[in-house]
Amino acid sequence: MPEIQFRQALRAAMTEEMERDDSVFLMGEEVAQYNGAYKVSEGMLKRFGPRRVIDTPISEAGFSGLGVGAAMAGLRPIIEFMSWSFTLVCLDQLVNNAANIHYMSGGQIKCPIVFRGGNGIAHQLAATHSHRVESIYARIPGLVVVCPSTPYDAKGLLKTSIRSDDPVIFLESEIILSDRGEVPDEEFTLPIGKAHVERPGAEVTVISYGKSMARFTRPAVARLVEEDGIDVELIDLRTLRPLDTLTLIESIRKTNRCVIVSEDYGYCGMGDAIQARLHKEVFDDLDAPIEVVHSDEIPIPFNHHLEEATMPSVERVIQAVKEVTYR
Amino acid sequence: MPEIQFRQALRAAMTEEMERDDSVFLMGEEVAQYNGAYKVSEGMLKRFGPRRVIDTPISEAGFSGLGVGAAMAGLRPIIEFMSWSFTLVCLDQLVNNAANIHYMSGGQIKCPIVFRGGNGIAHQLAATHSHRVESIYARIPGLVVVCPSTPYDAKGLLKTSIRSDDPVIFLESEIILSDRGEVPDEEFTLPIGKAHVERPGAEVTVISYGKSMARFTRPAVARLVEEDGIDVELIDLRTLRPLDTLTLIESIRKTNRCVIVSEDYGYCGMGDAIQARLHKEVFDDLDAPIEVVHSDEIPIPFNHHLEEATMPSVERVIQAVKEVTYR
Amino acid sequence: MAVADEVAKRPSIRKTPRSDGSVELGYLRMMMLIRRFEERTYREYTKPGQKIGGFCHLYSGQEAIAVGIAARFDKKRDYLINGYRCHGHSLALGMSPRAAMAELFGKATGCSKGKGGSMHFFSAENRNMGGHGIVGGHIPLALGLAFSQTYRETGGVTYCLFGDGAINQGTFSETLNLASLYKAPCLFIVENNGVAMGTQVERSSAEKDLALRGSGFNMPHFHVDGNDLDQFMEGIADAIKRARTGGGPSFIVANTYRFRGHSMSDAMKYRTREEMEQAKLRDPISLYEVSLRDIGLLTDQQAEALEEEVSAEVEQAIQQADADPQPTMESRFEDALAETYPLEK
Amino acid sequence: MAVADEVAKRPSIRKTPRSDGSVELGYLRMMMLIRRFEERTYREYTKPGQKIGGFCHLYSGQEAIAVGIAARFDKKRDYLINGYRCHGHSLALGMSPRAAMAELFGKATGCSKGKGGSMHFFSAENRNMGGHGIVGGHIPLALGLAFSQTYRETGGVTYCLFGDGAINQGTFSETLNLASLYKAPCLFIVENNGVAMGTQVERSSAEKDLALRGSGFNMPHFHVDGNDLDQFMEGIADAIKRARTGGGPSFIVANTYRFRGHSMSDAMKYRTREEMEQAKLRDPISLYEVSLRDIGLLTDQQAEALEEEVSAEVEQAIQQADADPQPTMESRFEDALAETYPLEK
Ligand SMILES: Cc1ncc(C[n+]2csc(CCOP(=O)(O)OP(=O)(O)O)c2C)c(N)n1
Ligand SMILES: Cc1ncc(C[n+]2csc(CCOP(=O)(O)OP(=O)(O)O)c2C)c(N)n1
Ligand SMILES: [Mg+2]
Ligand SMILES: [Mg+2]
Repeated sequence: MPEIQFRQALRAAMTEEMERDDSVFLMGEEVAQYNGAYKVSEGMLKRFGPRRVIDTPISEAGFSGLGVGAAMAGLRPIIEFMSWSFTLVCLDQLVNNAANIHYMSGGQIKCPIVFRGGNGIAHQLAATHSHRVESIYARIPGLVVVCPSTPYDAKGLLKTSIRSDDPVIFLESEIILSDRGEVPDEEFTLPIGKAHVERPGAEVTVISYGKSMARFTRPAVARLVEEDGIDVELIDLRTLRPLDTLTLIESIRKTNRCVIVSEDYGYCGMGDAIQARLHKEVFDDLDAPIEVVHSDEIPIPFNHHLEEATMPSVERVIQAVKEVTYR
Repeated sequence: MPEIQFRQALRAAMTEEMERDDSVFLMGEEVAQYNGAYKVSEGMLKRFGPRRVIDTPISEAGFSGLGVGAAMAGLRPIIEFMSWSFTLVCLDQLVNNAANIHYMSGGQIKCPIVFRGGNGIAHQLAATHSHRVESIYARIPGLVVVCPSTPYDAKGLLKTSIRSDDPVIFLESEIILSDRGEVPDEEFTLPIGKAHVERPGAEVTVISYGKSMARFTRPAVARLVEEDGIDVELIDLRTLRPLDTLTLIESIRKTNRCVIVSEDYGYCGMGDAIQARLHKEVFDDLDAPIEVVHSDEIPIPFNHHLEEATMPSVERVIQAVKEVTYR
Repeated sequence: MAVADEVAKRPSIRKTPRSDGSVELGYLRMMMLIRRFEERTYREYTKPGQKIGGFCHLYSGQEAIAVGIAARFDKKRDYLINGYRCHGHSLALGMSPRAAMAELFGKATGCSKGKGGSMHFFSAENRNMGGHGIVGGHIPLALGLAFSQTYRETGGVTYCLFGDGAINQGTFSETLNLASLYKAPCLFIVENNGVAMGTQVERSSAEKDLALRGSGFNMPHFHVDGNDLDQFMEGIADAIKRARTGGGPSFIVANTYRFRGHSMSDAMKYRTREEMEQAKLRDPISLYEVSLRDIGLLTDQQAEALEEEVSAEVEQAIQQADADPQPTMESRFEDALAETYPLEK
Repeated sequence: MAVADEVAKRPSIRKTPRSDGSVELGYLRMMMLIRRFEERTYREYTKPGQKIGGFCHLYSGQEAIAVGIAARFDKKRDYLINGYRCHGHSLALGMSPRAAMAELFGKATGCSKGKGGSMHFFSAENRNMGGHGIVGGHIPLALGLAFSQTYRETGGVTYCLFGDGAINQGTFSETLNLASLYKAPCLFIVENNGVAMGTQVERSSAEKDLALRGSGFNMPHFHVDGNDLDQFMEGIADAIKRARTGGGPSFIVANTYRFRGHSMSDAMKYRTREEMEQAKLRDPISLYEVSLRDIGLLTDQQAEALEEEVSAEVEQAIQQADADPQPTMESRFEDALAETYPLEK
């Protein structure tokens, strides 16, 4: 299988779906002539022309709402945000319009749209540009929230997201856009709403997603297995809403121990939210409290060292796993 | 002590603080000439004049940002939102500006501002007007989130909120604005960041706040105590951020059982968030999993019966308490 | 007669009937139907044992705008989208009074299955893309609808309606700029009833001439009379043609007046009796009646007959809606999502 | 000499010096200092062992605007607030190059203690209310600062700066309307460098004449030359006077050009070499130098001496900032809140 970058996988998914279906189009700041702020859409303007790859002014509320309206009319927009942090200026369009139209119209009007872009902490962008929005959107009935951690997943999940008749919040990360991974040339899709048991194991369940999976969790688990001989079951959530609690519960009933890793805050954040969905179900099965590894509860500082210290890390994950396994 | 309405208590707090400090002013849609959409500010224009009680157009981002800028300059604005649901159009002003200014300026610039208004599900306002925003704001470092459940608390907490040098998210509820309660005429304030043990008890800890406390939890607990003889410890959170975990943990270590009641959603919502902060701390003390009573995970329907069924209720609370106490 | 004086003042658009009158009587009838529907809604809302809950914004006084748009609406390819004051437009575009009233009653037969309520009437069938509760929140959606019309080259037009208060939301100007850039076939029509809740336009807009609020976007921006059906239809005709033929959007201020309070709880202390009486002289229904009489298209008898007809229609709708079933408790879990998950596709 | 030709073209504002020249040389020196600071920042950012991280937006080419405002700035009562391209204004208002560079290096001695970075320079002392990273997000804050000046009757003015891209955010028009309604003493100044990241104004604004974007708010709206210091200062003088004396806000388009890419990673493929060479002819520093020479206020030697001075100053700042301490790890938990909780008050 060819190895390609995460950004190329995203591009391939969009390109294939746009070739398959004329109703799919891509819109966002600098997606066309500039070839994408992070080069995800490189070459797409050339391929599809300005009817389907469309630059916008810096009007997030305007163009995200445009997407919702176009979806209501049956098109299948892909709206790129330069950063999910910028969606704080247009939350209403996603949370009130995209999420509610189908429900409030009594099922008459669908909203097949994908919103995508970089989420979370990148390199030294400071508090305003480092928001992790997953728990904000995953909280909202009517939305689907997807967060891939590998190029393979990115392609398979983005294709399904584009085909879904529901509004999908698709969370990428600038930090892992250059990551490489094997992705088949042939057509494939991955299911939304299914977690992926990446490594079966018997001693402890470790749950993560997205960049936290790629940067902190996966390397930590590799070391735990190799160096400490801990038989970790590693689960990549892939979808944050609807959450595949079944797979998680099954795993914990087997391992009796669990660590969740997320770059979101703890309080009212994604890790805590997942923990809470499990608490009652596995209450009698747990040999140790579920441990959540998360970012410090502070605005994200600019300074490189402080920023690093604020985030989860391989070490923090290892420590948490050792804690719940009493090593 | 005189009995006054919740709205009168809010008005009294604002009036007293405005008399005490010229830098305090009130701004929002219909707060002045119309006397407030829900009559909270009735008579205040007459008393303080248009310099300090100020009507705005429907520009939430504009006037909430105005408040933040004025606070940066040392004034102490009270910004009224007709509904917290409408703050989805101006989230950036609260989450990026109000919350981050002090941190990002390295402590140079303070932001003493209170944002207040009705939060949560009122009567048949449907999905767009029924948001519960507590978990959205309580997630943000740099913000303080307060949510009173009685006229007494409303007055004492609002006064402290106005005096705080931090941005305070002050959550009211249209539904309980006419509730009456005893409020002393004399000057008093209540601490922010302290939960209130409203009824000490030995068998189960019940935690709630705001309208959920007033409408579902308090009446349910009264019945549980009277009719079922269950010795409930009832705690009113009063402040959602910073959360007074100490008081909660202490209580659960005593009762070994806990129910949390919140009108927010479960997943990524307030109830789950509180549960998650407690899980590890009381893991060895719990005789039953912590139960969270929350709203159904759907957009809020318009129909009266469906809306009622979607929310927590006295019955749901009673059932949850019986479940954790194995009655 | 005072209304006749008002009619006499207006620029004469035409003096001779264009048809046998059936079209014109249809317009009149629809304005009457909307008025009756709203006034009965008021009664249902306020009478003991209240059957309607939540916010409820009546359209009485502004009927000429909804009916004028519906008259120009191409049912095959146009779209309409609106704020929360959406009963009138929904009826004008063809929603049955029963589906409308059933929605107000929260019934399963309501236009939104009882899930949307007064502020959220939808009819995909009528290409009515809904009433929307967040002030200004739907304006970008209109742009998206119009964008789809260009994308698919349908020749369709989107009518986007909102209040004079909504122009102060950022979405308004973001959308106008985008619409003009993309040459979206959209009519942005502000129903200027002079007040947003209790705030007069003079206190909400620094620029008193509201048409100028559309001046920075390189698109036509102008006033039309929102009470006089003929003038309104005439006034928007060019903008429609322009939009249909690739000329892009227009910003139109339709000046009108609302006879009722903002919503049900409004004591209207911000208005004087004189102002209201003055406004009644330009009641769109009376204006149109007089003008039809003037050109011999309407007799007193016909007018009365129409009144009775719409009255009966609304009464029947109320009875039916009343008898209609409540949605099942389980139905509240339906429609949150369009797909079933896990989703493979 | 090409720059001289450009100078010759400009309307003559004055031909004789107003002072002994020290004020003018101060302006020139500050423009040079900013330029040198930015160009050295570019080197520090791009050289191996990169000491600066994150987004970094340089001000080279736009110096006349920052310096022109600083020249008019009343240090006792005015405020300035800005977007993320904020190094130049911070220096012009009096921030030491060391505090600025230390912030870029993330040091404890930085103007924001290493917590804000390039986009978030603050100096309360200089009444510089910060650089702000969210495009358009700070515009309402400017209104709040100006509101406080009216509230307290200080006679102060707030200068709000933002880019040509920011006018497409809803906050822009919401704020202009509110500012005009409340007669806030605020100058809304768009630094129109013709491009937002890679999007030219022609592709972001449907109205090509950006001044007209301020036309619907009942306030003065006009262009000024943003490269020619004298013209810029002259151009904003009336608006300042107006604001100080209760006349309310103005919207001002200062036309300029940025010499560097949007931020560090920008390949600038959207620009031609000719365009850039043309722009260099109107380099604000050269323009001002030539004009000072013309009226006998500047000699070649003086110019060289100034260059050397600012160069030395910036080098020293870099060395100091480099030697300055990292913030302690614990310091990251400080400043999230101003109070300690539980809070009784
Ligand atoms: C963003 C937002 N802010 C506030 C409200 C509350 N609100 C509902 S209608 C209204 C007044 C709107 O007036 P206008 O736009 O003139 O329309 P009209 O009611 O006159 O038809 C207000 C303030 C809301 N629904 N959404
Ligand atoms: C709300 C928001 N959207 C997008 C961005 C990303 N972004 C940062 S600067 C910029 C371009 C701004 O251009 P302009 O306003 O002209 O200012 P200039 O950079 O030219 O000074 C963009 C798109 C952002 N920071 N905030
Ligand atoms: Mg109005
Ligand atoms: Mg620019």
